[in-house]
Amino acid sequence: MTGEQARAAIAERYPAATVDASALERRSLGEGGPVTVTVPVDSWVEFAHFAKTTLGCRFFSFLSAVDWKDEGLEVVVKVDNVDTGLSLLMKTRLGPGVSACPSLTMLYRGADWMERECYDMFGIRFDGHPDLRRILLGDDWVGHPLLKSYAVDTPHPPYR
Amino acid sequence: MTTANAGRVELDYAGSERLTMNMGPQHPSAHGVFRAILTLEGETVVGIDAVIGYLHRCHEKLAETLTYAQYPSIASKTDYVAAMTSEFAYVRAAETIGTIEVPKRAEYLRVIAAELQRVASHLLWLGTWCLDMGGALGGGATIFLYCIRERELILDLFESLVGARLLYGFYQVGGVRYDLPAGWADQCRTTVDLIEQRIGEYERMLEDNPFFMVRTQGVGVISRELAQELGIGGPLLRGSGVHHDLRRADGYSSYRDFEFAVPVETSGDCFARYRVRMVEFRQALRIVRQALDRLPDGPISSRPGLKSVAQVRIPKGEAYARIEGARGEVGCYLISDGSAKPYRMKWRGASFSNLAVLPHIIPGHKVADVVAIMGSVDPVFGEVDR
Amino acid sequence: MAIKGPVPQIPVPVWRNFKDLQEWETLHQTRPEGDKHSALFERVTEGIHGFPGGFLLTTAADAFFNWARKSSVWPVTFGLACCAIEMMATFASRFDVERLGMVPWASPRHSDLMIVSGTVTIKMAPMLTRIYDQMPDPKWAVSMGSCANSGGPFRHGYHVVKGVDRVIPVDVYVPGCPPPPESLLNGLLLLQDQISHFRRTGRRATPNPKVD
Amino acid sequence: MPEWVTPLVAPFILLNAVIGLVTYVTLLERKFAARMQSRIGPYRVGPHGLLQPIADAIKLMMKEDVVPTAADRPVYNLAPVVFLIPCMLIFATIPFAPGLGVADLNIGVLFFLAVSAMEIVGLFMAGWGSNNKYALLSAMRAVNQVISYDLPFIFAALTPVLLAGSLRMSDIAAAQQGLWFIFYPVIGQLAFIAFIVATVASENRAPFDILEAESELVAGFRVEYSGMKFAIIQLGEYAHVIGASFLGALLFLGAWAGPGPEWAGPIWFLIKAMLVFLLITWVRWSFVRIRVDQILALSWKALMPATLVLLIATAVVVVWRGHAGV
Repeated sequence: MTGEQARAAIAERYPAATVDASALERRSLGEGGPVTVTVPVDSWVEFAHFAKTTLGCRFFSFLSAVDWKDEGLEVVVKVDNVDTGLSLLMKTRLGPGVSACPSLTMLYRGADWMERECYDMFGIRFDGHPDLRRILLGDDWVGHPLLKSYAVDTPHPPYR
Repeated sequence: MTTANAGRVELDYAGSERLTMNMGPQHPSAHGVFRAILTLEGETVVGIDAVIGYLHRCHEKLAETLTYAQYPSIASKTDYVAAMTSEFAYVRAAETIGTIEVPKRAEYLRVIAAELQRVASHLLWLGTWCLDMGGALGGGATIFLYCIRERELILDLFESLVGARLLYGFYQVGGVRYDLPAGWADQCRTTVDLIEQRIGEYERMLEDNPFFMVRTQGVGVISRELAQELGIGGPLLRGSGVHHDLRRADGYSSYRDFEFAVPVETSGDCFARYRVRMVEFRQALRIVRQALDRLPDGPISSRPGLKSVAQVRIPKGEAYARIEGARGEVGCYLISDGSAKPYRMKWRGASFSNLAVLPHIIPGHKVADVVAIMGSVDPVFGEVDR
Repeated sequence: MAIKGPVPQIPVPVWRNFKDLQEWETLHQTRPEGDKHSALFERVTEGIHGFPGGFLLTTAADAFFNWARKSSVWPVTFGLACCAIEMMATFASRFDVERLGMVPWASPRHSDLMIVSGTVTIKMAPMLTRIYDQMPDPKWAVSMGSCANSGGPFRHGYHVVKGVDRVIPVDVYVPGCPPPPESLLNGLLLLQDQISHFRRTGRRATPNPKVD
Repeated sequence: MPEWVTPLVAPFILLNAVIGLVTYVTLLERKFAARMQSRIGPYRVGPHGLLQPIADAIKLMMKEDVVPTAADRPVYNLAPVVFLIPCMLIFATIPFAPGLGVADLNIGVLFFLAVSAMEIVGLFMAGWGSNNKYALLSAMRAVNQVISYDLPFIFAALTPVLLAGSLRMSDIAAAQQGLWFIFYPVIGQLAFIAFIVATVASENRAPFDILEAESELVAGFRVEYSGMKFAIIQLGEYAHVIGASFLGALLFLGAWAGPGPEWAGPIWFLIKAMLVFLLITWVRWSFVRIRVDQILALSWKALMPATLVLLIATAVVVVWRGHAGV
């Protein structure tokens, strides 16, 4: 399935989803770059299921988030169809002040560690994750470092 | 917190038959700083809790404070065994956003460096993997030292090219920083021939050894589905029967100009990964030879002179650039807000995804297999923890 | 240091979820302050040293023991980050530190030297201290690379300890990012020189982690 | 010299000779391994690294002796000695030349094999007393392995015994003055191979060193030992290997038989023992380690039946040749 067919399929099935519009109003994901889809958070798992089954994107590349300061957090997932070369960049806006998102671990086992990392770094609680705890930082860590409100050189006693 | 602890391996002694054993963070086979909390029943592992993050060096946060010209040399510290490929991913992401052209010669030099780096990285993998299986006081150490000896030859090449042995800063946005010194190409050809010959020796040495075969065949099988769902990459993915190589699929940089084969094995065990890497050695050397033969003349950077190390301004936008690193898909998701520094950088480390396979395949194996599987996954903890 | 952004409320770190660590601490923190055998030994050597002409004996013994110590410095195989790769290269055929009598050992109990090769993170620091404590005296530490010396390029990171000397005492600092094997070898030779001037056959204090 | 002095002096001399030999054998192994790995090995301590073992020994003696608080103190402290004693005792019955030995028992080989298996007691004490999980696992593996490999070891060693018709070591050596048992057609070579494999396994050398497997169990049963006790354990291990090498040289390589005057006999014996030792070392530095279940399978399914068949075949040959009057 090529990118164009995928775009058509997505537009047909999910009219609410915005295809190929980044938050910075500029498409520059490069030639042959991934198809970018922004879906509402309600249909997040449903859309991922659609991507996995209908579009055949079974290869879980990564899951992360972006802190857009006042506009809230955005979860970004990239999945690939390695047979046809289709790449899909799925995004969802959580909205200002919201830090809860449905988990994709039921669909992609690779989302397990990625969501833990995302929880660690951004404090996003993934509902339905079997084992949501910090992964990179220690269990006693305070704060979520990749939020824009967290200073890069925040000290952590007893080591500074 | 009940839901949060549901999948967690119980750290207490659960029942009289179980033993909790801690491997790492300082452990000879940890390949860095990795802690595996194994639950054993006799010699059999029934549960594993992987603890990572001992080398979390805040790459993603620091990238937001460093300019596009500064960060490539720091990017090399993510995957420090294959530093060239990490730099490659970062500069490609920046170039994609800024639509910066790269001269043909620079593309070729990038490919040469990346492929030599792949060979160096695989050599280190072969050495440390055998060290895991053979022990520092046994036959593994011998292979390890042989492999390091060959790796030193490649590092010599890098040293005369860049001036550094391990972490380079060779790639710059818009090209590469240094051109080939005089006589480098001939030295490179000699080295490549020597390494190809030596690799054949190691292959015979290992595959004629029945102990090696029984330790690797049928151990740590990753199924095709699991491999895709976890997003593991590189030799692990191809060892599980998925024909996916970004050099072939994307054809980034100048890889479309070269002929090379993509090895695929279907059995998915440690031996399959070993075979894939052994073939990749040769293919990488083949690409290096072709690139040296067809190396075009021209500038090495589209931003020559002082500009290449000065500030790079990149327009607003976002990009995801991916590179077939030595361990799989090294990706860099970069969001630029138009300033000299990125707004957000997500580093998709190949080892992070690869390491996530451990809890899925290790239970049921013996303790000795844990280190064999760990070694065949070839994690680099700079990339896992970033 | 200027702190940007809000400073979070930070409790004392409790390793509550690492039960075996906790267990280890309760079992091992009771190591006596001064080893009584060692104290007796020191008194005897002091006595010999004070006896007229006894200093000849003690200094000769010191020289001999220091020669033995410096000739057989066994590092623990403890790799942290990028520098660990260069450390491995130093142990390997081309540079071969075994010429100097150094054999890498896996267990800290058998080792004399810890080469801190790489960035020490806040999560790793307690483990590092613990490994250092597990090594029997007399022991030495080499800080290898900018990250271990001062935090290096990651100094500003929130999760990085700004120099391993805030955690354990360091004898030799090797600069570089990463230091090439030649540089590490030079550091090890400097360490040998330092050991050969190590006075008295006694203990060396391990200060508590410096907290500033 | 009174009659009772010899039994006191001879073991003393032997003990010191063995300790000195073992110390320098470590240097030999390190140099040999270094050459295999295209390195130089110890070089800077003394001329060509000749003082290296002494420096190592002195340093280990001067190290702090750490006893973990959780350790079972009596067992932990006793273990190295219990480990060392059998490793030293095995030298008692070895005659280094005709009449030059501490005790030339008429059951010499049996004594050697029995005492050498006692090593496991100290090993298990060390593993248990350390109260360390690595050490415990290692001790468990050791018990498994030593029991599995002592039988093939004994069967392989009994083949020359059958050929010589005596358990006394000097008789076996004397029986080889004409033809070394390794050159005995077919049986000799097979028995020697089985002996080497079983020796490597029962001495816990790579590729069968699963109990010290430092990539899995860090350092196995001696993980908690430091300083002097660690030195004693190392000494015991090497002494055991050297003892087994001497046994191999005695059983198969004709002991002190060699050209030259009679006083050169012990030197020939030493050289042959070192050859056996280097053979074991060569194997050690060439193979990757195998897994515990595979090691046991190799012993019970292959080596044990093979040596048993070999023993029976030897018996048949001996009986047949006896009838033929050879």
